[in-house]
Amino acid sequence: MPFIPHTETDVREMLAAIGVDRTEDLFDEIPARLRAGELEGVPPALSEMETLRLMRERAAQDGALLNFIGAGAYEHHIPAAVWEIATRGEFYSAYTPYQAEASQGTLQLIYEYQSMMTGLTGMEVSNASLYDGASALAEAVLMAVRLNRRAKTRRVLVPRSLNPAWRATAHNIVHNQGIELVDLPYDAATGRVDPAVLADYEEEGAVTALVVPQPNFFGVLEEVDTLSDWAARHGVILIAAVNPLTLALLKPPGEWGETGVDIVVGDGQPLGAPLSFGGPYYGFMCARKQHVRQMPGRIVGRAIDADGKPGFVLTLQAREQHIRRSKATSNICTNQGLVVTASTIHMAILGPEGLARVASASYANTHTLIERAATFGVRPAFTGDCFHEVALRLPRRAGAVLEAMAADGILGGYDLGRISPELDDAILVCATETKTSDDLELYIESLRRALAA
Amino acid sequence: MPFIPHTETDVREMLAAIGVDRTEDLFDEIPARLRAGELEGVPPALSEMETLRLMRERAAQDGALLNFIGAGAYEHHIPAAVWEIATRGEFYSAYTPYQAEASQGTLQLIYEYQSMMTGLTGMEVSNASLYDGASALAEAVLMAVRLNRRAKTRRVLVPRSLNPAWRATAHNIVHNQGIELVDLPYDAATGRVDPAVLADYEEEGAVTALVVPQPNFFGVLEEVDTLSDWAARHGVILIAAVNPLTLALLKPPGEWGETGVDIVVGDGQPLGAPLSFGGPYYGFMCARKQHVRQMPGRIVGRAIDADGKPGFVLTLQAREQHIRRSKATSNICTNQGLVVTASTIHMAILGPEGLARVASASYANTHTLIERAATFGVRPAFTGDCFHEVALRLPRRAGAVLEAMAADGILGGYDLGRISPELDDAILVCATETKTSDDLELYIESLRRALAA
Amino acid sequence: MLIFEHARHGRRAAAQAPLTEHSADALPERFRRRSATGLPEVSELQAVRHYTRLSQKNFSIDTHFYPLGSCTMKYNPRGSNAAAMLDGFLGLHPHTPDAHAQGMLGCLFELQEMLKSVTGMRGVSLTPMAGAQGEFAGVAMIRAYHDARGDSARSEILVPDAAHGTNPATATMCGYAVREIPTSDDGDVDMQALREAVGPQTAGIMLTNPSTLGVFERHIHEIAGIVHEAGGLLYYDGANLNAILGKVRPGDMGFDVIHMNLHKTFSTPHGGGGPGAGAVGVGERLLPFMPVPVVAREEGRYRLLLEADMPQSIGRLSAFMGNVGVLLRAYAYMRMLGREGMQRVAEFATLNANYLAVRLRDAGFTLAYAQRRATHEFVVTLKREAKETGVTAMDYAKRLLDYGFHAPTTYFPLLVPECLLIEPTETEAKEDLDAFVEAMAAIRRESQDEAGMVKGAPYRMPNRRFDEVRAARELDLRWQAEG
Amino acid sequence: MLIFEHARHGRRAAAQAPLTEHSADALPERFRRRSATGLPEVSELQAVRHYTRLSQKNFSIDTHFYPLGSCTMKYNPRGSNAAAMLDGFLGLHPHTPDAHAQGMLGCLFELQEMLKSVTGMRGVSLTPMAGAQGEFAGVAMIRAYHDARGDSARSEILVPDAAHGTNPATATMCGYAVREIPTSDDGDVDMQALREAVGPQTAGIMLTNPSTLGVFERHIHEIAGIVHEAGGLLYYDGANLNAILGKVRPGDMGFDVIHMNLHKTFSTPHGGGGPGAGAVGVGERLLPFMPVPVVAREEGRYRLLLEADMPQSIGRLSAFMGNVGVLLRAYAYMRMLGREGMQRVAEFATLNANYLAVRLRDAGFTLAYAQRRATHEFVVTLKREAKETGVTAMDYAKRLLDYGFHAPTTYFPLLVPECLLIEPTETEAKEDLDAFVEAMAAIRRESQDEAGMVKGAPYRMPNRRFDEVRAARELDLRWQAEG
Repeated sequence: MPFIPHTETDVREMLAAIGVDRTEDLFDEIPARLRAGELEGVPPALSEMETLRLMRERAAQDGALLNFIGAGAYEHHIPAAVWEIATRGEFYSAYTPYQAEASQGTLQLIYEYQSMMTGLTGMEVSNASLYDGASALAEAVLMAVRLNRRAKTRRVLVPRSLNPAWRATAHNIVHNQGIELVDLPYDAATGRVDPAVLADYEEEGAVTALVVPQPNFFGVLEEVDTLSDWAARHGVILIAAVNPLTLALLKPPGEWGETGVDIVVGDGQPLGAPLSFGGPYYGFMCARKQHVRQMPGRIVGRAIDADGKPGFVLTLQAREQHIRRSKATSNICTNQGLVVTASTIHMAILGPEGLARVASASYANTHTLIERAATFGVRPAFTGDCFHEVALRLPRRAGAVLEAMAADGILGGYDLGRISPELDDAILVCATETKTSDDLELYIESLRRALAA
Repeated sequence: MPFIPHTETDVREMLAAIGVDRTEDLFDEIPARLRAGELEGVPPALSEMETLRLMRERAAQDGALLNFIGAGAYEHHIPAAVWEIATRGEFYSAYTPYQAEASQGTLQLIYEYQSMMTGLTGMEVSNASLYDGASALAEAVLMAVRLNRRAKTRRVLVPRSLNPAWRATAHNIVHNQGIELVDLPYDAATGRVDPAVLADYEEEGAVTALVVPQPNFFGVLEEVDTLSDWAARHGVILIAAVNPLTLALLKPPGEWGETGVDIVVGDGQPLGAPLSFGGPYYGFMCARKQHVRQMPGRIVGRAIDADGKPGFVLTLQAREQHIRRSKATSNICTNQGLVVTASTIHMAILGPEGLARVASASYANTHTLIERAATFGVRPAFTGDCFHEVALRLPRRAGAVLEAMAADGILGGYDLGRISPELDDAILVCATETKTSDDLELYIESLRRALAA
Repeated sequence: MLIFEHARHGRRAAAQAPLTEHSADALPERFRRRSATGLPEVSELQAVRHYTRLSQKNFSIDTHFYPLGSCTMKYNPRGSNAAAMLDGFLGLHPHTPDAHAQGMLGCLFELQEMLKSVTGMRGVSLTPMAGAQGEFAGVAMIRAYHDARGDSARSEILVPDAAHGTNPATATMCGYAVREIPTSDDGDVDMQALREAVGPQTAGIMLTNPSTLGVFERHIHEIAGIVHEAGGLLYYDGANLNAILGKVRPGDMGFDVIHMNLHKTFSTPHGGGGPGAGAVGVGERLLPFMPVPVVAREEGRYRLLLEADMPQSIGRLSAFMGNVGVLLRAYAYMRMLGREGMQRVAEFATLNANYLAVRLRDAGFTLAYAQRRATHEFVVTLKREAKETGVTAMDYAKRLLDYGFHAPTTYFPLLVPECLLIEPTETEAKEDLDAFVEAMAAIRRESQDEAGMVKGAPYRMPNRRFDEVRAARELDLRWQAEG
Repeated sequence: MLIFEHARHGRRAAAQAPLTEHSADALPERFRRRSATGLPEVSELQAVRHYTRLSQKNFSIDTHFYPLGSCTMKYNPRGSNAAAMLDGFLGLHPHTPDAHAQGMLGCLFELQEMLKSVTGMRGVSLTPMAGAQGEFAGVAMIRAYHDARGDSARSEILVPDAAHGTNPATATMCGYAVREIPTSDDGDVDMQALREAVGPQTAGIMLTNPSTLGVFERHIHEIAGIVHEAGGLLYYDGANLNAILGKVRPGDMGFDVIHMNLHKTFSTPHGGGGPGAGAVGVGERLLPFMPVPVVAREEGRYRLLLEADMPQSIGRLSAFMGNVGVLLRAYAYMRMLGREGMQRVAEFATLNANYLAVRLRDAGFTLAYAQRRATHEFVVTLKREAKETGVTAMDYAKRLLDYGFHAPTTYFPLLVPECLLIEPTETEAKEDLDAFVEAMAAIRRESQDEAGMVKGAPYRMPNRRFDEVRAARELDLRWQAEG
């Protein structure tokens, strides 16, 4: 009986103490006609050895392609120490830190996490994490609606240069509450939002909030200062959606424009979460301090104990579902604690200089690819400055090119035709610090061959 | 500067405190002409990312062959919990537990290890480990010489059915002290020692000790009771050299014959150490309690502290090199602590029933191979009962057969021609519990094909 | 000491970033950061030592008995972790074409199939990233179903008053009004009240069965009939699925949609608060509405179904397909338990809970529903103790920490005064349950002689009790460099 | 509580062994075990919880500053561990033919080359499994060398009186008599005594440089000349190699053979007492005698050299090729440090030691060799303190534990009364050294006012001081079931 410690003697004594003959008797309140039969969809048990062998085979089955895709999930080196410590039993198998006295490890770590995230984003407060970047954006939209009482409508401007999966997620989560996400076009030449298009939304209370991605889905840098100032001028809540790694070099949302933004969200994946086919990652959310009571999710604060000794507790719980129930700021309960644990250790180990080097190397590698591709006529689809990801325009449909590259063992990019027919000859390519100059050369040669074929 | 925490300010302040200008000045007592130049044999530094990528490539470079070799190192499943706990920093990065109050984790664990090993071998005392089985045998020989004051010579009988690498190791370690290892032949038919050959050594004091392997190098079971009784009758120290996993089913050395043996050694590898190309494993040594003061290596005992609370300490340190120096029982200092840590957790998790199942499955799988091979005329080289390893006699030289099997992705066995020309048509094969019936079938088919070629 | 207090300007873990600086000089000035990030500058050893020591301040399943009601704090197999942490899985980019992700997709497909089997549902989507998101998906599907039928006037979700707070919060997020249904004295839903509440405005009902009171809802079949007859759907909150795993299936009870907490029932780690995984299962009617991606098998190959494949889907709830690493752990766990192990979970969880309940009752404590069978958990009320000695449920909880036990859930369910909700789980041994009873009895004795001492607990933790009111008033939510 | 006390008959971690029982019925009765093995019967969770909690009772580098002299307790990079724990390495059988082990052999060959470079030796064998076995290999090679030349009358090994106990113990194991050479007041070898001791009976000398007194032997060149002239060889004990890594090489100092403690200098883990690795390096004369296996490169392929390839070898010292997993960790560490990182090890280890020595001196403590530069470690003598207050070096050591510092090495080297041998290593930060000085100063203050309290330390550990005499007299070396 895997994971069951009971001996036959234990069972006998326990049944006797309860006063029943068989364990089965303990289920006598369940109507007999509802009782389940054999679970045919579950195979017979495997030992741990068999399970690990099976999963090793599955993990190795498809080989490992040299990856040049970003598009929302970024391959970075994670120090070996990070997950070795994060998976220590005391972090791995602890619950949400409701009993503060027995959870100071997790609580202090989250406090440190909040401090790091506010530092990185240039904001005043951070929560303890949300599920992922996409759903964090949805929560930010809901929060903006709660915050902006001046708005007459529940409309939020979302640029089409934002990751389309994030936009879809946000829509799916907020639309039942009557909130409308309004498409904002990007400039076909630059690949970023032209602030001039905002002129249509300047009427008092016309929109609740504006979402600004940085870098945007195409890797292009938005004119964040202008957009932020527009929002501030028109009483619109500004939600920044950022890749936190890039903030090592990019101006933090707290410093955008004259006033900085109201809310920052993003996906913490680039800060210590392995690609892992899409998760678990974590969403982060930072905001101005004045907005803290409208924030969803857990928040840790420093507190003083009965001996006057400092420590940490979950605070502002009155916002949450287990207290406020149907009036809570969100239904969120469990968040992404273990990934936050890893990410906090990751950020501590990398530090400001390490993070900057990773960001610079990713920037430089992607720009090297751009230069090398230009030698045979492949050029960026957009003229806007990009960071560590670029949309390349190919002389033909991208699908077949990417398949040819996969045959070389290379994931050549994300097929932008998946999001828009007019981009079906474009691929989104990312070369992080994990790529050597040999890797870049392999990429360029593979692309050249695929195009020549 | 990897792993160096010093900032420039730190260095400046520290040099000022010391009263020198440059770190280089701290080396001013070293004669200038001795100073080293550039270390040309060491390549420039890699980051952790680069190092791990390099080593992942190296680790994957040769593929993974389906392994049917034992011959002193046995492939067994190790529960995932074992090394996850053993590599926790508190075990991984602690020193030998000299400061008992700050080392109760390691000390209690070793006490538990000693308890498990004495239980498994049926002996009264165990040390805290030696390097590996082969060198543990050398230490046992030295210990036997110290113990057996009656012997006129320093001769120890070592059967040729013992692992030849162990014999060589023991010789290399003990011969400088004038100790002679005398070859004892095995019976060419049964593959085990014929007790009748001992008649030559019955003169009073003719030999100091007799080594008895169980199972022996050919996987064959020796007539341990008879051999043990012979030794007891003639005042010869009996050293058992055993595979500890097999003791789940085999009679423990403490119960061999009328009296049990004096010393038991073996390699702990089958109890939780991965193959890892030969190490780190650990040697274990158990003995009668009366011999404990002649044991080499560290020993942990239960003790009482100043509050009357029980705990654990290193004990009988007066035997050891840091106290007795040139008169120590051995020069051993560091042993194989971390592997013992893993092994103790491994034994605790498997328990008596788990260990017995692993042993039975290994026994059954090897015997299945024997039966299946017999269907096409390949039979054991020896008639003696074997446990989970068998010498198969092939109709041709083994070398080419094994190469053909390797081309099928199978390590088909250990070429016994490496140890003796008369066995150059024999292979030593082991199928542990890690092998499925499909694996066995692959093996049989590959062998059949290789022989047919 | 905070990690920031170990920092010194210029200190680095130099092996962990590119050794040479790359130039990002082409980055236009207007985009550049000018302020400090505020990240700590520490050595690798300092970080390792700091977080290793921090970890030791936590109670956890791996170190303590943790009978936290409604949370299913059972052993998280290390084998599941090892399986999910294989390089081949960790390195797989989520946009890898299906053709190059067959090993991963095979695991996920089989997980879907196994979950269908244990719940009796027709379809499973693995994508929700936590129980609460699973709840959201479930209620959103109910809404999508009604909308698709043009039955849009349904505006209410019924929720028993014993429910978790996530239930009403979720209904609100889906744009529904919440109507609470009272619980009768025996712990079951008040059937009369239910009948009165149901009507053409009823979109559905959210039920946890066994309920948060630790009892099995005996009228479930009748409830299903009433709600279905009114045109509503039944939502099953899987918080307590561990209690009945393989014994009775939500699909067979009449539920149309369920979420499972894989981090409870299938023993993926709680991780100090996630990541969880809240897979949803649906019956026939809701199949088209499942959130994407879903893994399909077609001619022996696996494929991700996306929005275009499932036009009626409520869509995606995350950028990719949810907490895949968690799903892999659940998959490994289910394979190790196997068919026969599923029922054992329910049996031994129930055995442990009933035994612990009886032992506590015999030690003089009051069970809130003594006339009922406990399921995998049960409620003790300390109302009498609080009245007699002033020692409250919270005081018991804190004092238990000193005895080396994590506290049970306190003050939930809200219906029972001064309550402890106790869930021992199936992976704890009898002698640990016995030791817990001893500790409770010891605290009771202490309460009689030294109530003040008990009310001051804990004493053996890194901290004493905190002033939480002050912490919420004088918010200190981050460290900041001085000056 | 011992693991055995958690056991109950019939309890199992059932996922961890074959699920079905295989028959070994054919095993003849006379070979079968009839008695119990005495192994504990516990659940997987119980084992995980027990050993996780046990681990928390240890001090370690990952949790505490651990300035244990002569042990080089520096940060063990987690990256080295990850590299050595790769499946492809762990699964490799030691009898895998060379052709199928090229990746592994490549790492080991390159490690040999790097070690040659940092030591200035001509050949390296990686096989010794610890420092003491490396010493054995070294002295055995010296003996084999003399024997091969027919120079068999050499019967003595010279060892300074400050040496580690392993040196004389090793000489004995190799059949040599040990002659101790005294140390002069300044910490160097007494040259006059050396000259008198050397003769035709001299097989060699074993030297640790820097010595265990924490100073560099300034006459090393002269010593080499004297011993070589007498026909003896020079053995370098690598215990303190960390102090001079890349700064001065044993080969350049005139040593003929050395061992290295990879678990010190190259930061493989100490593991609570091993596994270590004691690679040996040799000069020209001893090349033929190195222990096998040695990795050779021939035409771009790697091959293990065994006995047949090296007929004059002292042979193998283990069944396979030593502690390979440890060697891989050392390899990873050296690659991460690189050429330029080697010297930094010596520089910052020396900087830390000299700084700490000066700070302690300024705090009023007495350095045993105040007139000398400290190397990577130094000796403090508490003779005066012990005389004045009765508080001994051992008492300081125990009290330091209460302050959260592992104790330095006590009462070694034997030459210095009431000594502490303190080695901070290069991976500790200045502020931790400062904190250590504070703690030492605080203990000194306590010693003046409350000597009895200090002598009773520690108070904050899992145990107080033990009665070791009684433990050695009333031996209790294993748990046994009662009855």
